[in-house]
Amino acid sequence: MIWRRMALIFLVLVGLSAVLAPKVAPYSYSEQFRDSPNAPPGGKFLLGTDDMGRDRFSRLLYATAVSVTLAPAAAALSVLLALVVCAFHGRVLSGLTTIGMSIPWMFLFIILRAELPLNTAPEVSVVLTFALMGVAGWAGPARVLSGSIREMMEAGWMLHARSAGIARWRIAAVYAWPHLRSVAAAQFRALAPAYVLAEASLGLLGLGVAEPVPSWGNLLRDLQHPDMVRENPALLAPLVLLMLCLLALEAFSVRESVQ
Amino acid sequence: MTASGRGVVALASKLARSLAGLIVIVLLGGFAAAALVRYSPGFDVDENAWNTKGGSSAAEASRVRRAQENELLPFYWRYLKAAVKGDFGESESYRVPVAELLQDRAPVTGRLAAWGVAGGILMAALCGWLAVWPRVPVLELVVSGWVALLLAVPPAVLALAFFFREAPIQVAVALAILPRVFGTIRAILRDAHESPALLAARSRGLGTGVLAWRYVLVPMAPRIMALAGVAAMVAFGALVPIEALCDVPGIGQLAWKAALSRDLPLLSALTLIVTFVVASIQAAGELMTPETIHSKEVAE
Amino acid sequence: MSSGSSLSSADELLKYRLNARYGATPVLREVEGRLAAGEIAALVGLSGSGKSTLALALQRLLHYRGGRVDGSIVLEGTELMGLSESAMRSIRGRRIGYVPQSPGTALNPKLRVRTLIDETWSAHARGRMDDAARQTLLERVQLPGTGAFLDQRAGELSTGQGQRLLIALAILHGPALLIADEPTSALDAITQAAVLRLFAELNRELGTAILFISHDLLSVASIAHRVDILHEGSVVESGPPGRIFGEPVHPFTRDLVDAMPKRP
Amino acid sequence: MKAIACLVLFASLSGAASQQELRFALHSDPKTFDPLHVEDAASEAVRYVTAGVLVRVNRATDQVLPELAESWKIIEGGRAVAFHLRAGLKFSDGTPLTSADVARTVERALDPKENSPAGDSLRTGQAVPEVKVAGPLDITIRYAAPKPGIDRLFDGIGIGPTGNAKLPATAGPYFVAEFHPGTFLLLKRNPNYWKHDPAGHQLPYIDAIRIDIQQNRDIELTRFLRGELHLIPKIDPDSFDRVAKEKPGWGKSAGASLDSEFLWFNLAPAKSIPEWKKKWFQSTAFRHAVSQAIHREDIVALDYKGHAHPAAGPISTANKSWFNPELKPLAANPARAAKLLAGDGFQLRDGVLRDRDGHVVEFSLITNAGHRPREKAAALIQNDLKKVGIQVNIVTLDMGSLLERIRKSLDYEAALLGLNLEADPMELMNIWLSSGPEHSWWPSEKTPATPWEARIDALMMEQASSTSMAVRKKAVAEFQRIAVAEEPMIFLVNPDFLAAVSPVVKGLQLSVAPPQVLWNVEWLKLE
Repeated sequence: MIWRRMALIFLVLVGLSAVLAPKVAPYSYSEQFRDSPNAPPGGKFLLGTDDMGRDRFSRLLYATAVSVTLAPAAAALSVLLALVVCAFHGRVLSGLTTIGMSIPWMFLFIILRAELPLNTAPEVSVVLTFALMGVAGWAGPARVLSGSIREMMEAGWMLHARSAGIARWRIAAVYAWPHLRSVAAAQFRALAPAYVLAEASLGLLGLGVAEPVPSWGNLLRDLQHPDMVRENPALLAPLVLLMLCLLALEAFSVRESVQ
Repeated sequence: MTASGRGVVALASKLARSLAGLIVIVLLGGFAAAALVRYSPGFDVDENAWNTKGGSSAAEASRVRRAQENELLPFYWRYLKAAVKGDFGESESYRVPVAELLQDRAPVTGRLAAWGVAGGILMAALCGWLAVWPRVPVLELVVSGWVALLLAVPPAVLALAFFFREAPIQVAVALAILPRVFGTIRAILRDAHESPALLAARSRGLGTGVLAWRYVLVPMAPRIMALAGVAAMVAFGALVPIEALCDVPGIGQLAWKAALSRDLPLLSALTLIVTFVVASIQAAGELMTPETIHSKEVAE
Repeated sequence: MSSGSSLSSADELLKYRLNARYGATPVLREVEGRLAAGEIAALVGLSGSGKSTLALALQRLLHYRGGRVDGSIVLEGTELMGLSESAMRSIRGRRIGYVPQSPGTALNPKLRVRTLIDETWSAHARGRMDDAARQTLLERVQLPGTGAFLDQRAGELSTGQGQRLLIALAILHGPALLIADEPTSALDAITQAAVLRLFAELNRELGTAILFISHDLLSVASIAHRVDILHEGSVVESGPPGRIFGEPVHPFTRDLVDAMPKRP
Repeated sequence: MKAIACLVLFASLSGAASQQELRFALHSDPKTFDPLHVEDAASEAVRYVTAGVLVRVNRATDQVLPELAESWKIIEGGRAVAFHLRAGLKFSDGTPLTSADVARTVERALDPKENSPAGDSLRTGQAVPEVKVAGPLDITIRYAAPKPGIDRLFDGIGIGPTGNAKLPATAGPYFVAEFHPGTFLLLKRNPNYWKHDPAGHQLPYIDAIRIDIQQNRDIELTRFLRGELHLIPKIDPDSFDRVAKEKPGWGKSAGASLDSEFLWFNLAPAKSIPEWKKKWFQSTAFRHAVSQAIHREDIVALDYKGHAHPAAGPISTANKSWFNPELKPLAANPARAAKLLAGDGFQLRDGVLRDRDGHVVEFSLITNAGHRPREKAAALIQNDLKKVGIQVNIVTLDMGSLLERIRKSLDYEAALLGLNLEADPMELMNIWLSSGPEHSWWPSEKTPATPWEARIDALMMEQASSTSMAVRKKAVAEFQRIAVAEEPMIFLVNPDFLAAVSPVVKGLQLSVAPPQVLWNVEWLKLE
């Protein structure tokens, strides 16, 4: 119980700091203090500065705003799409998910980037990138959901509901949803962090969140330099934050599963 | 017709149907990939066109070569015709037959993936056991925390960390798979744990080994097999960045390079293979759950 | 064998002739039967003789179990085999009620009793079901109509309560025909007797015709007006319980009657 | 041996070999071992240490030295060159090398069907030289008009044997013995290499070169620091500083390189750019103002960690022979930038710059994704320009999409890229001739759009057709002056050439001209 409360408080805090980033952050995410690049944590800069003299703490706050809202939104979109696709169950679907899981979606991002006007505001392109991620990621959850739907189709209560003449959509909404909800929630929990990370690797290709807008993904990219971490452990801040958020979510699910 | 004879015929027709489905899916997947590659920007420019030695005539030659592939449908048709004969064309970026590239690299990726899947599932099973069996909430939270930590670290970063510490990358792959199969394994173990059959067996005083084998592993085998399939897909997904970043000369690295250089023949081959693997896993899963189960249930 | 087809009389409710199979395996072969309004007919057969298949086939639900049906089902003068799925849906639950075998699987464990009743109600009726109606319904099947009971989840009910709830759901719209598929097999002897009494009562008070499917000859003897014996996918003998028990004709029926426990 | 997981590979590497083996890494597979078809950097690196050439330009002194040709004469007023080969030359497989091989190589390079990049350098426009064999050791190549640097050209023409083996025999210090795509390649010493040291010892000294394919530069660095690699032929500033810190003296800087980083505006008549923006981009004052607003010193200090020099113009300050010393790097001067903009009708209000018609001044700047120095430079420029009220949108694209935009669709506003160049201004022709395919701001222009472009065309042609060094230098200096005065490309910095070399490698001399590190590979020793 105490875990659950702590997790809740933590998540609320993260959410608040994300929403209030422009008010809370000491500096803008793009402000460059060119006299003090790579400053150590402390003093004027809570977590130090990056190599262009930008305040890491402010960047982390803004990044949190981006990642904490958009990655879960994308995950939710994937799960939602998966549910919609699962409405058409059967062989066609299993083929579709197979194709969906095997084709190189990366090109869709390349195409998006190419079709987007270059002067698109960075915020818009960030949102679109995550939205596309959400769309492209439907196949995984669809496969899992269709598995549990198939199981449900076999259930006695499903047949009974049919024998009572209940409309198909009511069966789906009232009878099936309580069962699917936990599966969907588990998929959501797995996808949200996956999308935070996916954005990071897309960033390497220039398809993610571009300079100078920060995101957990592009802050995590600094971790590729193990030695920089040794010199400045503040680089681990985004990873620690991501982990804590996942843990907090997990604390809920432990409770849920005990129920 | 005897019952067994009918069974064989039914199985054969089922096999034939799933094989046909498999082929259709693989073809469609390959086509979808080829279309995506073909219509992505930068397809008909050579990625090396910037900053290469002089060569406008070489650039021209490369443009002409790519122009031949401009027509998607004819390309795909030609490609498939050749592929049936085992010829997957020549890679644009390596200038080496695709088949040769794949042959060189498949074992590397295969070994990494096999170790990763086996290790990941075993470790996940251990974690799941710790989370389910002792029924200690703190332990459950600790295990969840550990899994969340693994989930938060990008597989590639994990692999790099292992690499720089000169530790085996296979372990990193396994650790990347662990959190992604953990949820399912935990559910399987919980179901097994709570199954009445297990309780009944316990009441008969059976040993732990027998319990684990007969009442957990054997009844859960289809789900575990399905899970292994999922884990294999996770592994291939994770191996692309891992191989690309750690310079492991495997299929994943190949895919990464192929994507960056819009290497149509190579990418088509890779998609055909990946689709085939994914679809086979799917088909195998379907074959393992016999339809006859319902008819019996209802008839009773 | 059942009697040859005669002109449908005014009180004939259901008349069917069916073949059913799963894949290449036939389960029902030319099974014929009829039911008059208000009649209780029992269909008795061993496990695997196709009883549940028939129950589902009559509601045209068998394809959800991977089976195929052909033949004819005439309910209240309407041929059901040609109906669309949506037309069929308006008949299920409204004209045909179904009481399945086990409440453990047939009730969605995650749903509350109230939800189950309301959903069944709104499948064929407009507006909300009022509390009084709910109470009446539950009392009819000897369940408490209290709010506390309504808020229980189906997974928390006892088997007896669950079976009563299933019956309540089946009769909610006052169907002309009730198909009961081994409704008592999961129950203890006392509850079993109570549920059988309940069926008889419903038949008497509401005039609902009941197709009672069972493997237990003894349990149907007390309520059925007529007994059909199903063997290897076909009805082999049909008649009032007295005759079936007294002078069984078909060898299978004889075995069945001989196997009945005798009072010591 | 099949491809091996890298771990196994490293394990096998750490075992000491009795034979001397120089080890380093390339970032991608060489695409070809045919010296005439080399386009990419990796193939070029391999070509340089394997292919035998008639003459070699000494990268340290810029002198043309005899190689397979014992001597040569430039005749007929610079129109022709007559080579005399050494006697008894052999390819690595033992077959003799004669003037017939040279003739076949040159003719193959010039064959239009071959599409040889090496051949492009031999042609003048469409004109093809005539090749005449005068004996087994003598051969003459003759042009219709004088060809500047006619002898130097042959530094880039690797003489190959007959046939088209996958791993062809060579006449240079090494030959390719094994190639495992994506993994490594093994070069072995050419047993028939003609060159001997003064003591009569046959070169090269080092028996073999093992080149690993290593895309990840962090891994390359780690392996270098572990001693698994002997050198990093080109290293980025961050890694250089790490090497300098952990292994003092192992980092080698050649000072400013010939490479340059620059940005330019799209001046082509692209439909995607609104008319008013075209007007800004075409205004020299606007381009100067942008150039003036950029703090090149900050790019040097923050982006390159001090390992770069502010650029002064199209030719690097490091290019001693051709750089116009009158040009000085531009110091940032936002005040002057603001004045230039005001003079051109722009108005700054509330930190937002507007043009005469009230349009907010903003443009997008594309650069290649994953190239950290450029991404960072773009962020710095964004901030600099914000100070004068110009809003810049940075868009990073993968190389394919980027090239599509700057070469084909021309759908972009400004781009930030860099070029690796060689010393000779002949290299600049593709970029600066208005009809050149790599004419950045308007590729393959039909006719020069402005008088200054016409003038640059004329100067380019002049330096390309004269054999007099003085005439060429004058033309090139004038070209640089115009390029800076008009600033169609805004040159930012010339990054330093940085390498890391283990002290066990002896005899290495860093040069600014490529290949900067291994140009005297046959003289290197391992201790």
